[in-house]
Amino acid sequence: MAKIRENFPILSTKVYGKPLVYFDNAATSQKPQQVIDRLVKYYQEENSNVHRGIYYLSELASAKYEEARDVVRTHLNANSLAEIIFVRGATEGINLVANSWGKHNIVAGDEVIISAMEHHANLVPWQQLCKEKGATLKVIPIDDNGEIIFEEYKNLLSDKTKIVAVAHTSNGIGTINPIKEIIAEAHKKNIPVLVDGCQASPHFKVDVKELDCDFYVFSGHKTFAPTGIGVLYGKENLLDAMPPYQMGGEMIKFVSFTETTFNDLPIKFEAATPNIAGAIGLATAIEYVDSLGRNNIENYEEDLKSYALQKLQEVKNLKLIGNAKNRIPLFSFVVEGTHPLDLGTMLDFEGIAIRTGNHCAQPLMQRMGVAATCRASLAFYNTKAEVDYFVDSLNKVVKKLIS
Amino acid sequence: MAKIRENFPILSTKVYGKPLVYFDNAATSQKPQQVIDRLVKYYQEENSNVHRGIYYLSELASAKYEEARDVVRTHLNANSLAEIIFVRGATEGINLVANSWGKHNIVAGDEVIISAMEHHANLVPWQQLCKEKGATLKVIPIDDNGEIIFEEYKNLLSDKTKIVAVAHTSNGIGTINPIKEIIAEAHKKNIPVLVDGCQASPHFKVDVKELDCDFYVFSGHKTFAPTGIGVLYGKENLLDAMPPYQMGGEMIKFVSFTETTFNDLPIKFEAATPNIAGAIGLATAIEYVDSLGRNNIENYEEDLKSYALQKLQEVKNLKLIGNAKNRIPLFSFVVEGTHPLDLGTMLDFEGIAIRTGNHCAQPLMQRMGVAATCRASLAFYNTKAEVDYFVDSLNKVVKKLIS
Amino acid sequence: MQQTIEEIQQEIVEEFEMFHEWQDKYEYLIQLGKELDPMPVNTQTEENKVKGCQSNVWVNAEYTDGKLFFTGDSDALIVKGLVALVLRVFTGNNPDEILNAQPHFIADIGLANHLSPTRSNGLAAMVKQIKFYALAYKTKAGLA
Amino acid sequence: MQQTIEEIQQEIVEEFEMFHEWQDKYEYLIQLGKELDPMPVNTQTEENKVKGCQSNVWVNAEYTDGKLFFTGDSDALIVKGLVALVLRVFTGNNPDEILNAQPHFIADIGLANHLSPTRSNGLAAMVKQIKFYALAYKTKAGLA
Ligand SMILES: Cc1ncc(COP(=O)(O)O)c(C=O)c1O
Ligand SMILES: Cc1ncc(COP(=O)(O)O)c(C=O)c1O
Repeated sequence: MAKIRENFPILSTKVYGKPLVYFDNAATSQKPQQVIDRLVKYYQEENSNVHRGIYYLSELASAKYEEARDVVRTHLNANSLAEIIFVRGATEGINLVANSWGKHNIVAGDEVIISAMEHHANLVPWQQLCKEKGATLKVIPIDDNGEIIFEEYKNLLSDKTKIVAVAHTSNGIGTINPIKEIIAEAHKKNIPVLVDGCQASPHFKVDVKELDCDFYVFSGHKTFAPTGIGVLYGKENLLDAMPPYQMGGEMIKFVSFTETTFNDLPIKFEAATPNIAGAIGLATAIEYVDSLGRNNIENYEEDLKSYALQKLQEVKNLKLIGNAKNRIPLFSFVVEGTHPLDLGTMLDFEGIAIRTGNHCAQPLMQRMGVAATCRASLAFYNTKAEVDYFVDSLNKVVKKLIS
Repeated sequence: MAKIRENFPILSTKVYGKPLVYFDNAATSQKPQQVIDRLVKYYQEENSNVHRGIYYLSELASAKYEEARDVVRTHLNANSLAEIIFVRGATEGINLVANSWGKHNIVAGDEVIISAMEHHANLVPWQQLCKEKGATLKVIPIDDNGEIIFEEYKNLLSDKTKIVAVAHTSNGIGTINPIKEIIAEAHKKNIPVLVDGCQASPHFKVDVKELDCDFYVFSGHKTFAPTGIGVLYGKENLLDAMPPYQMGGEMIKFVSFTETTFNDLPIKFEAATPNIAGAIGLATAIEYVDSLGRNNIENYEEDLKSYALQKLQEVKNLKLIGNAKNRIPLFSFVVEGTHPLDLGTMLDFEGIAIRTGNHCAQPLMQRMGVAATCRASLAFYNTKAEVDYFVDSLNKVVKKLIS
Repeated sequence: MQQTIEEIQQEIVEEFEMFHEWQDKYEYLIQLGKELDPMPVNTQTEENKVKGCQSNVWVNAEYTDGKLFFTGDSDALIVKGLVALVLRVFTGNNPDEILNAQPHFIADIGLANHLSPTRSNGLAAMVKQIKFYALAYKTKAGLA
Repeated sequence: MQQTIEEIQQEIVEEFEMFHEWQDKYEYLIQLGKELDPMPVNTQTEENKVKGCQSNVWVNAEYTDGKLFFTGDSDALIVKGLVALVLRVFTGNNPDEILNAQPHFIADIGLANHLSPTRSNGLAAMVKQIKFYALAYKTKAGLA
């Protein structure tokens, strides 16, 4: 573990003279030196534009970029490279589907199903699409533990339902949804499912073939990769039938002033010069985590999660928001008599980075009966010692605020 | 100059054992060590998500990100930070305007004016918009030198014209357009103008206030900055009136399942976690070029351009495609009896990187009467010695192909 | 005699200079927050709400004998401490004095730089609300 | 006796092994391109055009005595050299021989890795076209 932490230079920095305890991994993850080095190597030795050059550097960069796509394909167990679209991040991936697939397939009277725990990124694009088309947004309710009520979900599915868009894992309360069952249920009615995997991909391996999801999105920056890169996976037949989203140089085969022929997948959806370094960095991040062993990480996180959960529950007046049986090491909570903003601010002085607020999931907060929470979200490089320090600091800070 | 070249590590790499001569700067530029170092520092010391965190690192990253916006604002001489939107690149910037502004303002019967020398990125979004809306795309013709025929442009402007979208500088043939006059002419009829500055920003300083352009876009990766970042400048009143483009976490003020209130500029158009490192790297690139002195660079490039132009014209059977009086050091050419693809391939073995093809400007190529060209595009880190070596190699390669 | 806005700002700056660590300055804010009298719940209205804060902030004004008296509150303690400072600076002055005052204590304490953009916007919003009240009552008085 | 497809591929691989530098291999391709007889202009038709190349490539087939004879051309010399190789490998064989052949010489020479994706797609497209002709004539012959 000490060795893993050494791979992340930022973890040994100090904040107000205290060692940084970074518990805001759900917002963005830190990057291993391997990823940073890969960016440096790219810019120092390989940088050039992809796909069109016939010279050495361009072929090199193109090869690395396409290799990165293949690393992602393997990682997700997708069928083909055509199914892997590089985007800026999850938000862009969802917007792409809502626009391209949505505008093509949704008409007045149709229904789109999301869940009550969606991040705004997997809510507002569908809401706006429905508004534009005269369709209806249906919301799968959740129970007090923050788990989807499956029976209600089943009841929502109907002939009017055109797509289901749901988070693999909630960024607000940490619930891991029964995504495979959700998909299977929708598929009984031939309804495609988009999965927002932002909070899943940093924690466990995703197999799109096993899930049989139709679209899957995640953000690189939350998965130990650089900012500005993410992935949209889509089944080839679906992507193939979709019109392009953005228009530009790369995604074009032939153009005159009167007409345009678009390129094949995946380039059809990559209109511009892509974030080449970002894609290559993402592949390095995936390979780095693979090198640690996905199983090792899952076991380690499982242990860390139980430990943190137990420790948190011992804090006086602390109320966990969301109590799903199946969860990631992400804990939303409030402490009676204190405001999350005050807690977060004072914990900062102890070197601890947590998030406070509504976590871009206002309707979820409302459902859980809070305006805001503190959220501590852990990654595989966090430790029990950090959890101890965090809980001690929390107790200390609460005392100051309440006394 | 030797010292400047040392800032760009890739310029001292070798290709097939020969020193790299990188003449494909119009496709993408190389990055100075200063920019690379800045990325490293960001990921090693500052990385976290922006705008919402209340802890030290998040405030640091937010401050750096917003400082980067201010560097861009100052660089472009824009009025306010609200006018600077970070996007992936020029293509996304144009798509954003075509979608958000375009969908809002264009109706059947309207006209959109572009020029005959546009990159596909500033052509296809408008073409598709017109198609969708039943509007008409009008094209400013160019003469045999590759210059806009101003009188014809004036004749195209009418009450039906809703927007003019033109390149500041052509990526296909190097022409610098009389953009200020183009804008002034459109403004006489109150028509807004979008300027594609992709090939201008790497060569000279742009002052949006002096130009009085309504929108200006450029790509970071062509301006010595990282991949995956770019800028859309828009006049505040225009941006303010435009609906959001992508929907997501950042650009939202309040959301329930039934309605959404959007955030203020510039965040309204930055829906997702942005390319934070990219934006900061872009600011560093701008500061780096500033530190060399914009005037020095312009003078140096002017000299290099004249030299290269003269040397190229001495090559037997070489025909320059595009011969504008006002141009950047970008040269499109064909050599009688040879195919650009063969020239490019064989020059590669000499270590020389040039581009061959249609340069994502098929209609321009058609107008100039060629299917493809060789394009050598120079930056301020290129030298006369490289030009000499290039011309010698070109002669040698032509001989091999023709004999 | 009542202190001027300027004098109070000076006083606040000196108080904060006693603390050398940011943490201590924030603990002082918490202290101020705790000490601030809660605002009558019936004045925690939508109109008295200050826009632009992560937490809820209310500021109310009462106009007596040509002077404005402010009450305020927040559900977050540190923010409440900020409210307390703002009230202390501005309360008991006439509209012109308030409108002419520059709230430089925020910058002088260094809070402007240290507060997250969200919160420094919140602070700016509070001051704006205060000045808005001043303008409103001045106009009213002028019309009367 | 005519060499088999396999024998010709072997021969080509050996020829290319003589060159140790990529540059030399490409110059050899240029040489082959120059030596290839130009295709009659009237066979440079839209149907004979091979899709997927940056340059223009045409491949034509003629069926005589159960065997296919290919001609081809390109406006780029290096590509024309590639055309020459492909024609040489496949020409003069019957449809079944062509359909069963694996064009492994491309990989063996190392060209597959060295060619830019654009051009290796182009090469794949040429082979595909050749096999398409073989299939077409086989079907035709079967039907007759
Ligand atoms: C569940 C979920 N979906 C979507 C997003 C949006 O991701 P990004 O901002 O990288 O596009 C996030 C990140 O906050 C998230 O946690
Ligand atoms: C004139 C011009 N416009 C637009 C673009 C598209 O830029 P990007 O691919 O970075 O979005 C380019 C780059 O090739 C260009 O040269």
